[in-house]
Amino acid sequence: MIALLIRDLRLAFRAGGGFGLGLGFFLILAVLVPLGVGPDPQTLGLIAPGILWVGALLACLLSLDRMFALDHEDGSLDLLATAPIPLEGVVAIKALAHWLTTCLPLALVAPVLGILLNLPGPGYLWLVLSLLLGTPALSMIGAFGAALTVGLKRGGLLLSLLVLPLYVPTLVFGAQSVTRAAQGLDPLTPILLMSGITAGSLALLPFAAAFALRINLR
Amino acid sequence: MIALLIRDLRLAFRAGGGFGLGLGFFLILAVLVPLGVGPDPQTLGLIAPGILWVGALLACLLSLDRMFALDHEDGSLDLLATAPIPLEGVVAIKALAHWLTTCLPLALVAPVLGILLNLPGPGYLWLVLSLLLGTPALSMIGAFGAALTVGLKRGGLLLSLLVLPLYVPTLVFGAQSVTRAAQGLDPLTPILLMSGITAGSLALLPFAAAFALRINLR
Amino acid sequence: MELRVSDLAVARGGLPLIEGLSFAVSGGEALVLRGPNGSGKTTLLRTLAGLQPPLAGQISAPPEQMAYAAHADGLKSTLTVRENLRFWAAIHGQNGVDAAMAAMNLTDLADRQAQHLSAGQKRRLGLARLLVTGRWLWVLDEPTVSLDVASVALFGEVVRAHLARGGAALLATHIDLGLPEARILDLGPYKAEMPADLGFDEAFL
Amino acid sequence: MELRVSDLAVARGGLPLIEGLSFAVSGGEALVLRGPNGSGKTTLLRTLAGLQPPLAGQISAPPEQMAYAAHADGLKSTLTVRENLRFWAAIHGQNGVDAAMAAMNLTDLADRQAQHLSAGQKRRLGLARLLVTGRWLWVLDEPTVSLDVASVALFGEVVRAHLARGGAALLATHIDLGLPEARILDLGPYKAEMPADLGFDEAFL
Amino acid sequence: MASLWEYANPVKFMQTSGWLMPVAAVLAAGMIAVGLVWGFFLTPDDFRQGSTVKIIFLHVPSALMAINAWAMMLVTSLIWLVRRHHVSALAAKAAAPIGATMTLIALITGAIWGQPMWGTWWAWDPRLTSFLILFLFYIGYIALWSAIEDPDTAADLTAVLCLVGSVFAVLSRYAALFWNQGLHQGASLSVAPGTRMDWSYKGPLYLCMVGFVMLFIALVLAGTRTEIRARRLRALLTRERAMG
Amino acid sequence: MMPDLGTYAAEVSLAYVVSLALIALLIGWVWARGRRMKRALDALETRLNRKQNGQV
Ligand code: HEM
Ligand SMILES: Nc1ncnc2c1ncn2[C@@H]1O[C@H](COP(=O)(O)OP(=O)(O)OP(=O)(O)O)[C@@H](O)[C@H]1O
Ligand SMILES: Nc1ncnc2c1ncn2[C@@H]1O[C@H](COP(=O)(O)OP(=O)(O)OP(=O)(O)O)[C@@H](O)[C@H]1O
Ligand SMILES: [Mg+2]
Ligand SMILES: [Mg+2]
Repeated sequence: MIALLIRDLRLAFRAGGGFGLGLGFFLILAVLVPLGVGPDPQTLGLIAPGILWVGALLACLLSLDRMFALDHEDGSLDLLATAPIPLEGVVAIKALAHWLTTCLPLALVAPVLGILLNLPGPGYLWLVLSLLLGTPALSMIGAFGAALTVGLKRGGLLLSLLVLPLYVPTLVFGAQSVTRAAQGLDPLTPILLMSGITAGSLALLPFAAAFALRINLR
Repeated sequence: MIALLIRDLRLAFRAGGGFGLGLGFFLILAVLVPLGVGPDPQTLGLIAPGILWVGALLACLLSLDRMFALDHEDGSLDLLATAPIPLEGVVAIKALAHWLTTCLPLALVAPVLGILLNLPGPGYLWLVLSLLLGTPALSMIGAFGAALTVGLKRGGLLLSLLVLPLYVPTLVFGAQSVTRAAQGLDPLTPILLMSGITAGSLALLPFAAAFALRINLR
Repeated sequence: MELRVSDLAVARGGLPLIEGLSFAVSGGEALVLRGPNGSGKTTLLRTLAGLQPPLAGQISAPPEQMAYAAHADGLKSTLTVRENLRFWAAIHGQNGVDAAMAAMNLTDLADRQAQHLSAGQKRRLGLARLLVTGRWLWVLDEPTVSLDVASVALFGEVVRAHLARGGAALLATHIDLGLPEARILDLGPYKAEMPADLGFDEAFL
Repeated sequence: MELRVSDLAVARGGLPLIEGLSFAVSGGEALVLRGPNGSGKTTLLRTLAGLQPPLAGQISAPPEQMAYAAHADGLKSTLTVRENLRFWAAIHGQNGVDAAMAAMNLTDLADRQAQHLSAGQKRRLGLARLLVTGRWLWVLDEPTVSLDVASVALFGEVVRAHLARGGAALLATHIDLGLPEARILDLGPYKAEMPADLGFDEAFL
Repeated sequence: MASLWEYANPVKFMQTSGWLMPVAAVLAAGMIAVGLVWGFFLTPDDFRQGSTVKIIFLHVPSALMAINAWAMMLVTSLIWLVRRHHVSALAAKAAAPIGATMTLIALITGAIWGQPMWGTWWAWDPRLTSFLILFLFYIGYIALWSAIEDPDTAADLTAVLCLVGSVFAVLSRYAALFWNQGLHQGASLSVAPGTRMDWSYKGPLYLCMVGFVMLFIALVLAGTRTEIRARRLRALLTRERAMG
Repeated sequence: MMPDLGTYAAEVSLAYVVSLALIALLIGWVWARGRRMKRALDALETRLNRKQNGQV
């Protein structure tokens, strides 16, 4: 299991492995939105929490695209399925590797982009906190979606279609907590609800994803 | 050449080929942004043109991901490169197929999403027009980016990173024209500039992309 | 240690391919499966390895005792030869990466990334993986594809050593494996017959 | 119609593999390249097909006259056998899809999607593609991998018919192709020597 | 009495649905026609909403069916996963486009109603938002069905998606409620007994609601019959090809 | 016969037209697909039967 985690991390850090690209996407989105929307700081500050959360979500989404697909193509997934580790564990480890390589850096770099988007002062702390607590759910839900679409050519966009509605509650609570904090209101309720979703996803979705994987290998 | 176009369109329409998924992504983005930003119609109307353009751009971007990668993986690209049609033509046709299957539907469905985002009345016509005139550039630039990243595993995000800066001028002029139209100003200047970019990209980028492909095959 | 397959039927894409197949392989034996293209060798091996359910019949050994090697090698192209092997060894809780590389003549290539290997070198690496699974039953699909004569001989020795250790091997192939002592099983006689009359229920498979 | 290669050197990943290779193949002839794994057969064939530049030497025939078939078959998995062939025929401005399918015994599979073919059936389709390129020089990398005995014979006949029409073939392989009349060229003697001392300039190559 | 599971047998199902489907269809046609004509031509205008109140006869039944279709898919998916009756999976597949259309009708009639009532086509009201998300779930579900080649694989994967999706759809509903208090009517008008809605509205509304249920049943039965035939067609074709 | 819909005539009739059109489309799609499938299946079954009888 740990070997799998190490391998996935190593693959991500190797050339072409995709580490840092989620970050790049996040950064570019934070740049594009002001370009599209216009430079008025008032407006930008208003929409900053929402845009940052949506951006983090999309960056995360894009990079989970091929979480299992690459392993499927080169036959590793067949071999992992016949290896002496439970497929549920494989899924959980893959989600963890995804979170470590994609979501964690996003959460850490988000405050910098908050400055670009003119996020009001009290929002910063809660932005990082809500991303840290919310993105594990994104990785895990994404792993489930990736498991569903693993056998398909160009499954990438179908994956987005399946996964994005599942991201809605996390997004709403996460963005709400930041918005409320930015407006000086109490951000605790939404963040607790969001953590509940994260906990539930982590507990249940590995089984659903492993089931989907087994079906797809058949 | 026509055979290639037909094949690509057919592949796109086959199960799992990805037709309509760009649309789905666009739709979902238009839903997510209000969920993140909050339901106030005033704010939404203000940012609608920018968000819609950014959304169209991202939907386009995601689906060009594997424009050449799939052909590379299964060896078709090697064979196409040795076939009696110019690689420039291959690139142009691939970009055209991408535009037809992804960008054209985006432009046509954009007004509906405009309603969701509370886009002010005069914006609708110019939204469609600017998308129709601007997206060919997006497809062509995307083809160039896809050609650059074709040999890489998980090139998807690197591709985004390379292509997004190239998309900036198109985005700025496109979104500007819609914003101006929505505010009752004259949208003609930005749209003309954007059309110029489109024309230039279509004329020059096939050569750059074919060059990149040749290098990557080596 | 024995694999006993009785009255097995397998299907692919809703189509029965093999029916009524029974055979046994015990420790120290190698069994070569032969059959024309599309006769269902790959499907059969995948079924044995537990990757798809059989249509009917029993398989005595659980998938946990088998090491399966398919048409694709399961290599990560950006990892080196050693890293690839080490990963699979760790997954199976085994050591012996160096011995495996030595056995398949990969020691010189140990630090080369898998994407920079030739077709035959990749295959050798794929076969070296078997040595670090620590499983007694090898289930191999066309293992010597792309191998040159020397490597085929090397492979033959590796299999023989595995058999000598009490292991067993089940191999599908069209070409000569350099294993004259292996029993050969032709799948021809087990080709599935189409049922003459299709009831509405059955047509659902 | 002749392919004449003189003093060719090829490199892969910055490493010279073959040096000083000269040979000629003219219409009606087949030449089989042999060499151990990693000796540079694939690299050589890719160079001839114009996919990578040679390090040195001349190749008399331009890539436009060659039909190249690599380890990968260039098939679209969601297109049927017929659609795949038709596409390549259209690209090369040729007809004869049905004849090609008949020649490689694919007529029964004509409407099957490529992803539902077995390994050998895929390969047969990949080879049928050669017949719709209308090119006289076939450059084939391990063409009979995964083929059963009957299909290898079929392939032999197809190549023979191509030679009889005045075509030529250049094949890399480790196994028997069923073409006893083909000349054999062993790449062993042309293995590139490492230059003893690398000047700073050369080390850039 | 025969067990309910007997109807999971394709032959039995084809026999039963063969007569059940037309009956449901006739009932649906009759009830919807009467209900809508009654509602459109014979009801008075509301003192506050004017004639727009007539939209309710389409809006509420379609909204009802949009949710119930998903509920039915959830149940049939579970049955497929647990008991592996093919008819059950195919019924879920057949219900999806119908549910999606119903969702779309609810959304569109709501949007048209919103224009005179709230002065906007669309507002991010929680109920409207949850419906939009429901629509997305339908689209994803249909897309997954059509993307997967093998029917059993597709049935399994879409069933899992349906289960997980249901949980998240409910979560989204609560998220949306938390996020925005909203403009939409509560369930005060028709559901709660003894409220201010007059029988002149209730009559056609109930008729239309039952009519839509019948319409749904008829369409699901027809769709399932089609899917069963498609499945059999596929199986026969494979076998024919194999026999040569 | 047409009732007086007042100021909202356009909205109300639009709602009815669009909804009925969508329902009609749905019914048409289900029906057409059903018929296509039934035809294809019948054709195949007769063909298979003929083949089988021919062989026997
Ligand atoms: C555009 C999106 C809309 C959607 C998705 C939507 C959704 C729904 C749903 C799901 C119901 C059934 C709930 C229940 O029976 O409790 C419903 C009922 C209803 N809706 Fe809407 N609605 C929309 C817009 C509107 C608008 C604009 C109005 C009018 C101002 C409206 C008025 C009503 C009324 C009066 C009911 C009946 C409530 C009751 O059951 O007593 N809706 N709607
Ligand atoms: N995914 C699939 N869906 C439907 N049919 C398939 C699929 N894959 C293979 N088949 C068919 O199943 C049959 C058996 O395939 P299989 O791969 O088991 O054959 P094989 O004996 O391994 O052949 P080969 O020697 O060519 O590898 C073939 O006729 C093939 O066309
Ligand atoms: N992308 C690459 N980068 C660097 N070196 C490579 C690359 N691909 C192959 N090589 C090396 O180049 C050499 C020649 O490879 P090539 O594929 O031409 O061999 P081959 O004769 O076709 O072997 P085989 O019979 O195994 O297919 C090998 O030693 C291989 O390790
Ligand atoms: Mg096989
Ligand atoms: Mg080679």
